[in-house]
Amino acid sequence: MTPLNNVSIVSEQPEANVKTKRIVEAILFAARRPMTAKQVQQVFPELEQPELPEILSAIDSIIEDYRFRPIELKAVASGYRFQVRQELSRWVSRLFEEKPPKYSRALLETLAIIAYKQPVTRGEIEDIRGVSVSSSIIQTLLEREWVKVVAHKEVPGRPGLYGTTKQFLDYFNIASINELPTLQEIQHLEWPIDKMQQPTQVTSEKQETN
Amino acid sequence: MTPLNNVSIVSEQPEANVKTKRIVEAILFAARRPMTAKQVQQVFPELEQPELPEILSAIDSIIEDYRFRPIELKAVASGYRFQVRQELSRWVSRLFEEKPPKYSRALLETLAIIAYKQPVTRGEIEDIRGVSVSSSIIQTLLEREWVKVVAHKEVPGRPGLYGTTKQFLDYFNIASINELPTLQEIQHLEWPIDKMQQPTQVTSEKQETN
Amino acid sequence: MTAIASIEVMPLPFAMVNGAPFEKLPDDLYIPPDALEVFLDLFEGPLDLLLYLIRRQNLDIVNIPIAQITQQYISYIKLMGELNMELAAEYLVMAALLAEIKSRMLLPRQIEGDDEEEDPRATLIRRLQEYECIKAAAEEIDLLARIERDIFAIDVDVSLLGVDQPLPDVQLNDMLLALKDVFKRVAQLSHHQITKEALSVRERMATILEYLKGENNLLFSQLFVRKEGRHGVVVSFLAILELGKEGLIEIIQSEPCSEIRVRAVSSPSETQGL
Repeated sequence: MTPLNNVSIVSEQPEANVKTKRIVEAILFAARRPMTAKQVQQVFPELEQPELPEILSAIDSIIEDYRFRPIELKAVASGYRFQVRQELSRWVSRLFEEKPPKYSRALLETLAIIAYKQPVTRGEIEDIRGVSVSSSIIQTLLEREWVKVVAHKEVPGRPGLYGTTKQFLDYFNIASINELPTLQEIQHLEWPIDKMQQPTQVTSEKQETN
Repeated sequence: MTPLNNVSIVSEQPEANVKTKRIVEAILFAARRPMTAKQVQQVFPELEQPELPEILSAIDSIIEDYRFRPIELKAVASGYRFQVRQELSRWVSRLFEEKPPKYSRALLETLAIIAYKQPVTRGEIEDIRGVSVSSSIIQTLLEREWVKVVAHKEVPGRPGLYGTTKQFLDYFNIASINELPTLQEIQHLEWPIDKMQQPTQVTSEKQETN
Repeated sequence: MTAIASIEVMPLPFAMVNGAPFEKLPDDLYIPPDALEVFLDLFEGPLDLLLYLIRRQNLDIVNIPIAQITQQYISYIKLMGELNMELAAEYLVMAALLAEIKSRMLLPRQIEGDDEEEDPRATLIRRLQEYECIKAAAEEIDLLARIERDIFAIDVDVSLLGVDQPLPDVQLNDMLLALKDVFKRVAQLSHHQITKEALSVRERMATILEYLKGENNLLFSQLFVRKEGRHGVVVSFLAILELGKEGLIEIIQSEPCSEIRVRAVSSPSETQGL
């Protein structure tokens, strides 16, 4: 269907059978959660299951078909899901009475620490933020299934070590934690080195002893 | 607007603007219920609302676009709705053959609070739980027809007040909310032994692989 | 603009900073004096407050003038104290740490080899840097496109496929136990109180609100069901009183001895006016 599948000629993926593609598309539309290629494959009756490469090729072809439509088939952490394109959210959000939840800075900072420093204990989170972390923040993050206890630290009290989940990545529309900007990137963004060269800085140090 | 507006003299319907059509399609995909053309129109901000004929023309054009796809935009009694085509039901039905999913602890807590504190707003539920309640929980309870919005509280934002329904009573086989144990009685309940071993439900976690 | 407002509204004398009277909050930090929690909420803790002070003056974090920043920090938390804010212990601990660092800097340096422990300033700077980095990361996360706000799921109907989607089964007991857990949590949060009204009243409240939904108003007497007997009347009556107390309904009597009417606080017909 899409003529520009040069890629598929080179790659080993077999061109998906038209019927397979139709079924894959229907499954992805009907599922209310992201589906991996393997999960899609397993929806087919056992004797009719296409090979994984064929499923993947069908998925590629569907992604291509929807390239210019207002919805897209997107790969997030736990699989592929159809979703409305971001640029249309302004209109679509008006469908729903409820305002999307807002998250407090305290919650987002806690989440950021877990995302970047995982696995991390609550005590370590508190050290970094310099304040205690309220139980309701941890509870909210656990309940939203954005974080989970991945292990326990072998120190007295065996505190839980928190890590992020696939649901966290799904919710923030990314496929892997690597898609987050690195702390180095953030740091450089925030720490212009040339600050050091500003002459005003020098004077400030002299007041030290007053 | 659209160059071929002459056509509309013949067909009565103005050719839908490309942007309008994109928005209409996005709305119909995101809505969780059938939408009439008028309802679709009203999702647009007041000053940007296309005329009804333009919406209808967009809908026609979308129906046409999906003619060969495994889903269709169909007019049902209460409006237009995207559906998986009938002939694919054999495959899609297998999606739902898995054992029934489980509700989260958060959902059960929310339901219980609505039963005991009705009429109650979402904010009040959150105050009691000490944790925010996600929209999807409320949505699930509404869809299940266990709770409904009985009125709106006259405070800023006019939040909905939730109460339980007759279906709720029927499901739990009680004639009235009165038959629920009192809060004092609840204090003495114990989790059955087999539930103790799996304190938190690990739903959706099984699909982790791949 | 806000600065002017702040001078007018603020009744309290402010702290002294660097010997100068501290008469107004910085422009970008105006909060009404009584919104105490808001003030504390502005800062996520002592590190955040310190960072703010450093950034506001464009100071080089790697080389913070400890004495100056300590004074400002302490004047800020003094201000919080004057505003009767319950100061979190963390703020005071930081004040103590800053004071300690400051005093050490004033003391003559000890002989070299004795200097094994880390410069407390370096530790503080590292913490500040790490915190600022996390703060920025949190902002980045907040900007990511997310479900419910920027990304919307699609919903394609399958109900006509003749597919039975099994729904989760719930045991009444599971629900009650979940509620018990809520109370256990609540009990730990000390001052939260859950009133224990008769359930039937709460249910009746919901029912009455629903009756009133489509109606402009109803006769008081219409809200009672004869066959429910005395108990039913009491329940309805209590429910009406409770609804009135919570401001959810209005009880109207246009003239003495006329029939009492009840209506939802704002009937839909009124609010929908274009």
